[in-house]
Amino acid sequence: MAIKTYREALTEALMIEMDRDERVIIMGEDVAGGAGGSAGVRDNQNGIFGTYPQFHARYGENRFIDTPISEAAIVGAAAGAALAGLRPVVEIMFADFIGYCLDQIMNQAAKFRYMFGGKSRTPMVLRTAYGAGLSAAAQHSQAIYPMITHIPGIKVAVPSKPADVKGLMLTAMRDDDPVVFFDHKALFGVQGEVPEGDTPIPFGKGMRYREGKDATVVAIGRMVHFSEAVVDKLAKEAGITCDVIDPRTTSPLDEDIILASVQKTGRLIVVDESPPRCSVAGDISAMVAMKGFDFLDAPIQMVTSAHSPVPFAPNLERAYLPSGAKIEEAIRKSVDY
Amino acid sequence: MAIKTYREALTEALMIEMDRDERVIIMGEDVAGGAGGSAGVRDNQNGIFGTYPQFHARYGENRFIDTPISEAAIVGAAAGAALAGLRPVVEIMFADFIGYCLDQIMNQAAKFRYMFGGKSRTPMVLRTAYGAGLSAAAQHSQAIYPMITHIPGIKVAVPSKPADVKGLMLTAMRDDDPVVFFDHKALFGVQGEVPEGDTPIPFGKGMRYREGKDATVVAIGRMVHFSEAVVDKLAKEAGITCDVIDPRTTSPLDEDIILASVQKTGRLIVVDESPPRCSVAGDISAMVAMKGFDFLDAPIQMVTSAHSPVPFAPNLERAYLPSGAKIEEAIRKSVDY
Amino acid sequence: MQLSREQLLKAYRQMKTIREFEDRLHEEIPKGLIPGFTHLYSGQEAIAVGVCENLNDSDAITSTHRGHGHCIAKGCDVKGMMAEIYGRATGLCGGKGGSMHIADLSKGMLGANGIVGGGPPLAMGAAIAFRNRGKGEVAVALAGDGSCNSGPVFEAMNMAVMLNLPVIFVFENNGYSEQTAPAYAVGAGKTDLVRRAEGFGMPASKHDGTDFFSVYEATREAVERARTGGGPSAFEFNCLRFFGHFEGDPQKYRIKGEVEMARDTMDCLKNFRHRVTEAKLLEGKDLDQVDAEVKQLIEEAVAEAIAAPFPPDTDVTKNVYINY
Amino acid sequence: MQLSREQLLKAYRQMKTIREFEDRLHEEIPKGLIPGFTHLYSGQEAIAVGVCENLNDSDAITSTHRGHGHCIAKGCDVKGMMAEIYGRATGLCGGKGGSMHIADLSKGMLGANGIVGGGPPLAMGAAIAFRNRGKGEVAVALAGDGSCNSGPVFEAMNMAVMLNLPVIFVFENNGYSEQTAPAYAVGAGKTDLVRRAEGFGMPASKHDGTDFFSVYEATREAVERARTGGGPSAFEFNCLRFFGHFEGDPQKYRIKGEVEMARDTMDCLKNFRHRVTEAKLLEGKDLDQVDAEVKQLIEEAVAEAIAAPFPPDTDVTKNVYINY
Ligand SMILES: Cc1ncc(C[n+]2csc(CCOP(=O)(O)OP(=O)(O)O)c2C)c(N)n1
Ligand SMILES: Cc1ncc(C[n+]2csc(CCOP(=O)(O)OP(=O)(O)O)c2C)c(N)n1
Ligand SMILES: [Mg+2]
Ligand SMILES: [Mg+2]
Repeated sequence: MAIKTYREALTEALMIEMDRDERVIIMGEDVAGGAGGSAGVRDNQNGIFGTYPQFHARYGENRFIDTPISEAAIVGAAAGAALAGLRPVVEIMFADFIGYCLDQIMNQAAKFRYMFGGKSRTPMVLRTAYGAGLSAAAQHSQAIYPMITHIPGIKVAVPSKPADVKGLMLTAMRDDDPVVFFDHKALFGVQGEVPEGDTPIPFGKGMRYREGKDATVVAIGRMVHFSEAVVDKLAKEAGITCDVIDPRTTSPLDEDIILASVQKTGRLIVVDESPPRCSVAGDISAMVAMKGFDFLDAPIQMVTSAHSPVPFAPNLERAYLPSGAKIEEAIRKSVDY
Repeated sequence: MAIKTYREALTEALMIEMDRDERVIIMGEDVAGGAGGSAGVRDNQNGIFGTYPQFHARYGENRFIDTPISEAAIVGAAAGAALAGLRPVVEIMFADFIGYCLDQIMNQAAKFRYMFGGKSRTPMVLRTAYGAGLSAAAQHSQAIYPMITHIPGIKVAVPSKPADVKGLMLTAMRDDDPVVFFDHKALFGVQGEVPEGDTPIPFGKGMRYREGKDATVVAIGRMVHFSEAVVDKLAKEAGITCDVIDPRTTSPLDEDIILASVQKTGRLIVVDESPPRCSVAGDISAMVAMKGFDFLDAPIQMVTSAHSPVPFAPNLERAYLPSGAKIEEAIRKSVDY
Repeated sequence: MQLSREQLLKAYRQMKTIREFEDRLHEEIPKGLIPGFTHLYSGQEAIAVGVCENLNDSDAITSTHRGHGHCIAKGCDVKGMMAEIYGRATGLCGGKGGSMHIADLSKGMLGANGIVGGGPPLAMGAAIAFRNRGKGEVAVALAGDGSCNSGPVFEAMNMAVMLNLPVIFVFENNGYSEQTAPAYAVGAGKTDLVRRAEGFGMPASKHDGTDFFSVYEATREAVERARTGGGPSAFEFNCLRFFGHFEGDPQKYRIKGEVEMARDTMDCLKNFRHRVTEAKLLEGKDLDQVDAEVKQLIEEAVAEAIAAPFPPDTDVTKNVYINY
Repeated sequence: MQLSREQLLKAYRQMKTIREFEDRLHEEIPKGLIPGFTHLYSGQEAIAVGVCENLNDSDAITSTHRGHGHCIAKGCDVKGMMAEIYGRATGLCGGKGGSMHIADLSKGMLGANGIVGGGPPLAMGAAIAFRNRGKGEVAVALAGDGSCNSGPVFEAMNMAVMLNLPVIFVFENNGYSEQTAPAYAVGAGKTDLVRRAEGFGMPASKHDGTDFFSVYEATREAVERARTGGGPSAFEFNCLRFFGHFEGDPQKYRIKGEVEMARDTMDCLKNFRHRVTEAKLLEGKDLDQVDAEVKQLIEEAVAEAIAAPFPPDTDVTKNVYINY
């Protein structure tokens, strides 16, 4: 397997499907960029995060569409285009901007299939960059996937590894239900092994990235990387070994892989970049407290961001986020219980 | 204490504060109604849910403002007016429409105080009717308070009883932080004792509506009424007694009253009208699994709506919602464990 | 353009079916068998039909909370609609949608929509699909005067102009959004829907929404233009709704006699009958015949709906990808 | 209206302070001490200053992600701003906001805003407060050409007209929204911001945004009208930004020489200097004196910011009502 970045893996999935199925289109603000600009140059930045190398040249104006700053109309258009037979991938540049298009996600795309008695499909993917760590401050750093996970009818992917980005994006683009796909903006440059070819990964199947016996660490998105580092350190330094499980999609959620691990270890730590209330950390903890209660030998530990907006100053942002130290403390607390 | 409806209690709170503080204004679609209409009659329906009897006549055009159908602008305007010294109460007719104004809640109002280093206040209340039970179908029935509870910087009230509506609304209107206030649309006609006069109820203080020893039932909004009925029945028919606790505000959450009760009973059932994922039911369950683990003698039981949009047909809507039967089953399961 | 006898009869039948459907619901609703909120379209029939008679099944429309007329005009099965409104298993959405969510994708009816302003972005998106497909299909957003104060509607208009899409924005100005008149809500009368749409850079015009022929002709031209790459346009069609905003609306905001006046002078069915019989295009008895057939159809629709079963309770978790 | 010597010097000082502030940030950012994303205002100074010289502390403005110029023009403390951009405890927001969230309520500066289109509804709401207070205060929304495709901005314009509010919408057309020109995004050039705003029912006009005097005069009239109950208005002010969208933008979408041309012929500082010295309103040395003072101020601001402490880690949970 080749080593690729998270960004490259994403691009690969998008290209496989754009090449394979002409119903797939991509829309978003400055996805090509340069429209109407004095230089007449498109594909000049390949998308804000560099995820679309020469897509305009390759797929043309009709399939790779620069939009105005109109999040509601863009997502509404994707839903409408999906009803009319396309399979749109729509980019909302920062996940925070979902505040402008929640209706189109929650009340339109998510509900059509059910509300229309199963007679419609809404195959669309909303991809968006989330997360803190770049001092992008309160309105450009949020990890709002819990709010979207709450919504029945929407599937939610929050990949941590390059291979997962590729595999889950392929699945997302082929799904007949709407998917919201959260890329962590601090992960685009992260490298990992990515299988060649057409390698979709099913939704609702988690992955165990470390194996151990003392505790189960469930982590989401970028927190998988944070957790792996801590778990490796604890194994080396303290002989404490943990499962590290990444659900990969928060909806549908792979309950089985989590419950099986907790059954083995008796201890659960959930690491989630969102603030604590009504979070995915809480969601998974509650599921285990209901369905895996008998397995538990210790209180569940949740490690989340602070219940505050994301602060700007780098030290405050570090204090806001889950850290290696906080994760280690939670694991030790659980294991020492 | 006088017996009043939930609707009357709400009106009373609004009037106390409108009379007392001229910085308070109310804005919303058809709050007065009839603007520009051929009859020239205002206050003709006293608001869609009859909550504003003759408010236009009493408070005038400048303080009781009919708006266009522009949810984003209305809530943004409330936030801006709050920054500029007013204390707006803004009505979003159905909670579902928050899809149109989430940005103004999440990225604007919720964040100003923190983002501006504590140097601003945003005293505003967004009041909105939520909930299923009236066959209003998928886009007019949702209980989306978990999504709002997730957002740091916003306080969230979900009153169940007339007295609570009055007391919490008074507090909401006097708070310097933004509050989202969820009224259940099927409760407006429900009656209860309401204290006279100026009787604010602090946020973050739950209420125990039944006292028992076998289990703790925590319920939100309309589910408090469902739970009380079941608990009364079980006490009579089966000698099973339960605490019924209503947190009244989901943010801040009164963790103490819940933990103290679970410490006593050893069993927790959470009843929440929202769908299950990243719900308040999950949130409270996780909190107890973390902070009250040692108190628990049985798996936590969550009773929520189905993970689906709200269906239209009355029988399907009943099957969607928590019911007395489902709550009873959960309590019995917990107690029999 | 001269319409054929068949076309005229079809148009009349469609309008009459809507009127009869709605008038009958108005009678049935107080009986208590119809769940939820219902918004009736009586008085606006010429708009839905005038527009949709220019469309094929492969063209798409989006609709509103007041969607029955749009559905019928676009060819949805009337009995399936009635059963849906009664919440029955035989309904077009299996009882899951109800009055505000009737859809039939096979007829290009992309759904009634309980969210004001929900439709136009969807129609604009469908128009992207149509542009890409290149077969000359068009999308029409039917929306109210009140919806035209909603941000997503403006955004959709801009994006339609920007991408030169085959989409038509039809604003039905029925005098009110709930209880509020456009003279207040649309810039306090300092502008109107047409000037606004023009501000977005597309041709827009205002027409009598109670005259089938003027609606039909105006839209025909715009549809033709859209089919051939000429881009979007917008219309304001004026009318008055004959009933309240929703069934049960006390309507104190309307002056006494307003509805009577509208029924007298702004009734598209009366106007149509007068016009076609005066011009000897059809005879009164042709239309009477349609009236009778429609009455019969609605009669059957109600009877069959009431006789139909509710969906099984287990349907609650069907058609959502997973249940927890 | 003839401006006094003091007014002219003040206007020049304000514009120069913005230019110097931004040009210095452009130098400092590559050094790595400034966290996050920064959007510079150089080239647009005449707009912020031309508008704000008509306002008092009790008037309000809302701003954008490109907010430094607006903040300075509205009287925010320059050193507090610089410290904020460096994320320091001495910053105007205690290091919690950063470049995109500078605010000073005591100066009527309701916040830079990282959400495009975030400001106009807030300004319109502040105008409700002002209308109710009855003291003649006005609110101004400063927003970009790109923001003017965002639904909430349209909604705010309609609501402002409808309620006849003392609010002014200032659209700074700096040639781009990120990499996209309004010739594409604003109705593909089939309309413009002025026609759109007019469509909402308010007076609107377009002026040279690189000429302080034309901005000042145009806004003066509108502010006067708004103060006396005359309602909202809108402006498009044209200019070009001298730097990229954000610091680090490779700017391949701009033709070579575009910025040089703009710096040559569209530089509000050069134009101002030329005009006032030609007309003998001020002498070159008066302006040179200002230049020197401003340079010194910015020098100190940077030095003090770099020397200032970061906020204590415990601040993370301060100023949110509760922590879990
Ligand atoms: C986003 C949203 N806001 C408010 C409502 C409540 N509502 C339903 S219909 C309506 C009035 C719509 O007026 P108009 O667009 O003129 O349509 P009409 O009812 O006249 O057909 C309102 C405010 C809604 N359904 N959706
Ligand atoms: C709601 C939202 N969508 C997208 C963005 C990303 N974004 C930041 S600035 C910008 C362009 C804004 O253009 P314009 O309004 O012309 O302002 P300018 O940058 O030219 O000052 C975009 C798309 C954002 N911050 N907020
Ligand atoms: Mg209307
Ligand atoms: Mg711009």
